[in-house]
Amino acid sequence: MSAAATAISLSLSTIAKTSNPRSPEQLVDGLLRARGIEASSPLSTLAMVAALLAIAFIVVNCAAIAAGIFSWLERRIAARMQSRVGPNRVGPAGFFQWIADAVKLLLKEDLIPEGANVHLFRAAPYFMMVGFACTFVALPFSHALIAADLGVGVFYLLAVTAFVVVGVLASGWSSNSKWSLFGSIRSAAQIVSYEIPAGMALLVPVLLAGTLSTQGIIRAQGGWPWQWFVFHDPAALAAFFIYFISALAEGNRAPFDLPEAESELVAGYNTEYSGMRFSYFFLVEWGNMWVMSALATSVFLGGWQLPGLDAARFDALTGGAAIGLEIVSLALFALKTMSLVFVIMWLRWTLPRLRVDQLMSLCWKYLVPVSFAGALFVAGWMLVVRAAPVLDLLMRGALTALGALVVTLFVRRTLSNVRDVGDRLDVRGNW
Amino acid sequence: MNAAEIHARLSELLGARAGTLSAANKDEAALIAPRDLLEVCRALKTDDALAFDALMNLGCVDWPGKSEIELVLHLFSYARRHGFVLKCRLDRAQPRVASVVPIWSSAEWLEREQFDLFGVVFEGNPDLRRLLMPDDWIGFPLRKDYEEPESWHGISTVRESPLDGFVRLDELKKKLAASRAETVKAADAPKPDGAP
Amino acid sequence: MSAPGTDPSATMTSGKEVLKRIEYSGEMLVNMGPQHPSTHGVINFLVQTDGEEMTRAIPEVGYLHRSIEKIGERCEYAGFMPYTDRVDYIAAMFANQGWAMACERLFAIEVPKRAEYCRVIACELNRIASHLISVGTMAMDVGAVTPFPYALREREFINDLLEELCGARLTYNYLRIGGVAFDLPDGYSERVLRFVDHFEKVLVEFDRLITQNRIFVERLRGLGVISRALAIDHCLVGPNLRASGVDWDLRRDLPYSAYPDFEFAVPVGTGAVGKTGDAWDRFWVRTREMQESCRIVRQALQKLPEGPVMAKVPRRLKAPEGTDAFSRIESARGDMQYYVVAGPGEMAHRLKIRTGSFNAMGIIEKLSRGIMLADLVALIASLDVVAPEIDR
Amino acid sequence: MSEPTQKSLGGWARDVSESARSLWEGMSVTLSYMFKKPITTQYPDRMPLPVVHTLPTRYRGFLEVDMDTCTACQACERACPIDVINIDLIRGDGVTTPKTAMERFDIDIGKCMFCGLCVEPCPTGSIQHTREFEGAAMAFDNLTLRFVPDPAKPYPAYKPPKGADAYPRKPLGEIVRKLIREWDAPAPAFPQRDGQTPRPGPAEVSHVPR
Repeated sequence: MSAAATAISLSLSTIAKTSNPRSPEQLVDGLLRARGIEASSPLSTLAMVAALLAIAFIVVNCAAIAAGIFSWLERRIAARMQSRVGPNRVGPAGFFQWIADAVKLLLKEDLIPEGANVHLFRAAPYFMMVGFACTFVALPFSHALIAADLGVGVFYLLAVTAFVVVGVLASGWSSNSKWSLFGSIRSAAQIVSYEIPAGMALLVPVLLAGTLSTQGIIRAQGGWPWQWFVFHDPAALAAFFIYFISALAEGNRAPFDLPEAESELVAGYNTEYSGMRFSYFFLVEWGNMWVMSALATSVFLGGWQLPGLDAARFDALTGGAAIGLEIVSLALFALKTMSLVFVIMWLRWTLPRLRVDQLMSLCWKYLVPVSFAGALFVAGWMLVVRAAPVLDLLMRGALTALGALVVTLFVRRTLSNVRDVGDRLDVRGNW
Repeated sequence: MNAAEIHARLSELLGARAGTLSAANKDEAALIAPRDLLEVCRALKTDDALAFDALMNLGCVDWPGKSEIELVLHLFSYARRHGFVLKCRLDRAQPRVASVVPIWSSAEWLEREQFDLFGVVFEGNPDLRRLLMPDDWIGFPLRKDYEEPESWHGISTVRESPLDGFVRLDELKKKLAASRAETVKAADAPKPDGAP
Repeated sequence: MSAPGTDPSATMTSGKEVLKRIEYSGEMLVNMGPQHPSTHGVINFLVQTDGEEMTRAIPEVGYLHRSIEKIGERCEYAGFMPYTDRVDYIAAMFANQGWAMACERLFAIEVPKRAEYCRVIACELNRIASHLISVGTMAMDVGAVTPFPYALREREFINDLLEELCGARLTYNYLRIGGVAFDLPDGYSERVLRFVDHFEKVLVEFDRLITQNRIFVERLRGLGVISRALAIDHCLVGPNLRASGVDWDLRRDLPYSAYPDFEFAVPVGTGAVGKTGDAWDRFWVRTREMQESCRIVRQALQKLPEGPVMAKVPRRLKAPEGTDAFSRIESARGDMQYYVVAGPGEMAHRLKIRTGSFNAMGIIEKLSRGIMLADLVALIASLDVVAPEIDR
Repeated sequence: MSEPTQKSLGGWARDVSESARSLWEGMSVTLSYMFKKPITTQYPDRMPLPVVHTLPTRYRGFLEVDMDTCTACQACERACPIDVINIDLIRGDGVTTPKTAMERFDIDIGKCMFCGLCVEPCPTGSIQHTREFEGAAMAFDNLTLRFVPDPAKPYPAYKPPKGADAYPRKPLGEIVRKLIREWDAPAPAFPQRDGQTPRPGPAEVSHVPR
């Protein structure tokens, strides 16, 4: 215990001392230096491997816990939106429901249907888990909290999220069930198609920031809304929506949940799964919400940037102020991401599902042309802005004001909805 | 048009084949010969004044006493807004009649149902097989002399009632009396004395 | 088995031979049902499909066959009333009324005016409840889950009202031959009016949530188009028929009960978003019918006459053997028909129930040719078939 | 299947704007429910009142017979379409024994469909639907209500006083609440027919989870 406490205090002091440990590599390096161990020694390599394993463990568990909590959150939010109560028995407001469910699923029998391709059937959930957990490596959580600030961050994220489709395909095909096969084939077509608009939409912030690194893109933005890339110009705004829609489709979320459309395909690719393997699919689905929202927050909504605090000044901070602001930036990032997660859930409980042909036509006829045009527009706009910087300020201001106006009108509409059916506003009742 | 007028028009078209109209107390029905059914129906549908465009209901009634199965067709015309009833009597041993599917598509399922439950064969129905009962069911359940089998594929069709499990009360009382007589003297034999 | 000529094996093809009958050319065959989440009860569809595009779906019914017609032949006329609840458990009041009206015709019983009004109020509330299930499940089948709880919530209010009226929430057994079982309870009309006022607002909200939703409209427009002629040929009834542009409502055109006293419109499909008679029209007609039902309920409560709710009915109901009666009522799923033939004693000799869902099922195979798999569930839902009503 | 159609730029823009509008409307409706009290109530322990007290008076729950006012007319037995009610009468001489008495009044609640037809012909209101409805039981026999507990002690028929329009009746539900057994209670040992093996109670049925 004492050793752990020493290690934690040592690492915290190291964080405080080394002004910006950008990566765990640097962190481990700093820790070893503090102990007087040279970077070239074999002990250092061993320590690095151990540290990476520890980080991997933390990342996977963070992902799983986030997914678990989202499962609770989604059920509560869905219940509220449907005028129901939702799970509220296990723990305060039913918060520990996800743990209870996980325990239940762990104890359930792991059924494998006759005629299934056993090995692939068993492996498919892990494919999905791997593809999903890998994304957490390059996702920034705060100013310093990132597992690895990769130089090809956005590219890496796009690459590993596509790995999920392998799991979906494998599970659907290996189940030896026609419904599962339908689901997996739908999923393959869907994810492959939506990669294109998603990639093109992400090109816009990459263009604006001039880097593929997620931290680099966040640093290119600012803390105030008008400094975010989403309000940079109309094309960036469109790119944000295109990315969001494509991410929904890639994550198999409603209204694009065709691969597991329960009213059509029973449960789609996971029809035949049970127990813990079944829960992996749902872990991935809910965890993916965090991934897509965090990425959207990073590249469009200013990430962890604190209003009024320049990234360079943040880097220069040391001591207690650095740690305090680190936590604030973490909270801000989480808040932004959670709002997007909420929107994803909200959409799911509002919209009907698209049909396959409509899904494809939405992608190829609407999103792909707009995203290409948007990327071109941004490139042109950057040239214009370079010539007349005042236009940049005007455009950002106008778009931010528009956003504020839309939100205000929407809130008023919602309040009038509450009044229309003769009910009172009541947020506290029956939690 | 009321039933009498419809029947008059039908007689005009088909003569004696239009059958006889029943007495005017309930729903009047024309009783026609089974072999004329298709022709009568076609006339009812195609004639402009009649224009029966919908077959509402098609049912059979089993009359084992008369040894016949009565086929009842309820027709309706959305165009003219009047209804009519056709009846024809089929031989109970060999119930066969022409299908009216070529005239009204809705007859397909209605005829399948009657085939299923009465065994009436509708010649010309494109898909005449059991509808409600399992494919390998034997017999026609809505016939009056049908007896339900005790089991089907090993599944019992009889359900026991908790009320049957009890002893008949007079027997129980005899038994009670006997048992008490053994232990108690005969003078103390129980008598039903009302309130407990 | 009575006669040699009626041996089933001689004339019928077994279910397995369906496969031989269909022009099977290597497509995938999927059993959709009887445990599929969106087949609305236990119905099986043998789906022949080439990827997402279907060749056809062949309905196989009978999983919920409880031989209610046979029971009707072994039950006294009055004692059969609870069984009619089970014919269509989503709109049991109509099944009650059909049976009551058939018997009243058979025995020439005059129903008191107040009883007719009670029947109208109960039936129209039940119609709203039934349509709510229909539109809610239809929204759910195309993937929108939230309208369904909203619809169920409103249905619960109606269930509460009907429970107060007759003591049960689902199998009402409220009507009797010659009237109704109970008069309206005290203060009932205020509570019904309060619900109706509330419900009309909710209906507007419901329209905004789902009826006008772009994805919903896109999913349903031009799907399963039933032309006027096809609808009549297949004898579709009720909302399905009206959605196809046939301006026909029994309540208005062949009035029964107290319906001539009320003013209401009959919504007819116009093809507002696609073609007349498509799935969206059927959905839309149901939402409008709920509105009209609200109007009828309101008028019925206003005009409610005084008097008894039960006619003088003879203790023993008996009619000469072989006399028959036929009743038609506009149920939530359309024209529901009872054909009853009196038996020698106090029981019917034969009872035939023709329901709306039964006819609607017959058309599915025809409509399912060439649509997509996802559309099949929407098509089934749009026809509003209810399994117990098909099988009885 | 909608066939591919050529869309003009205006139609394309209309699609987008209509989608946005329906999104706007739909999402504002669902969001508004976030700020309203849920309509569902939590059964049974978070209700403001016990459920039985929230039910309307006409509620058709378990049947109950007040034997003190039963006239043994058997109207309910005749009215029942599914023979749920079983009444056995004995006739006495009217001097030492009552003229009419009931040795047996059984109602098989497990089969009852709660239609209420038996209640209507009852001349004294002796048989009534209560508002009790919670009666899940492990054994079917638990659902058979015996209103004459001991066949050896028959119940005399009630003779309604002339001209009376109201009859004394125990509070509704009191009798049946005593008769309904707990859901995991063993099946009652009713006397069996001679030579018949007793039907297994829940203790003997191995697959029933205890």
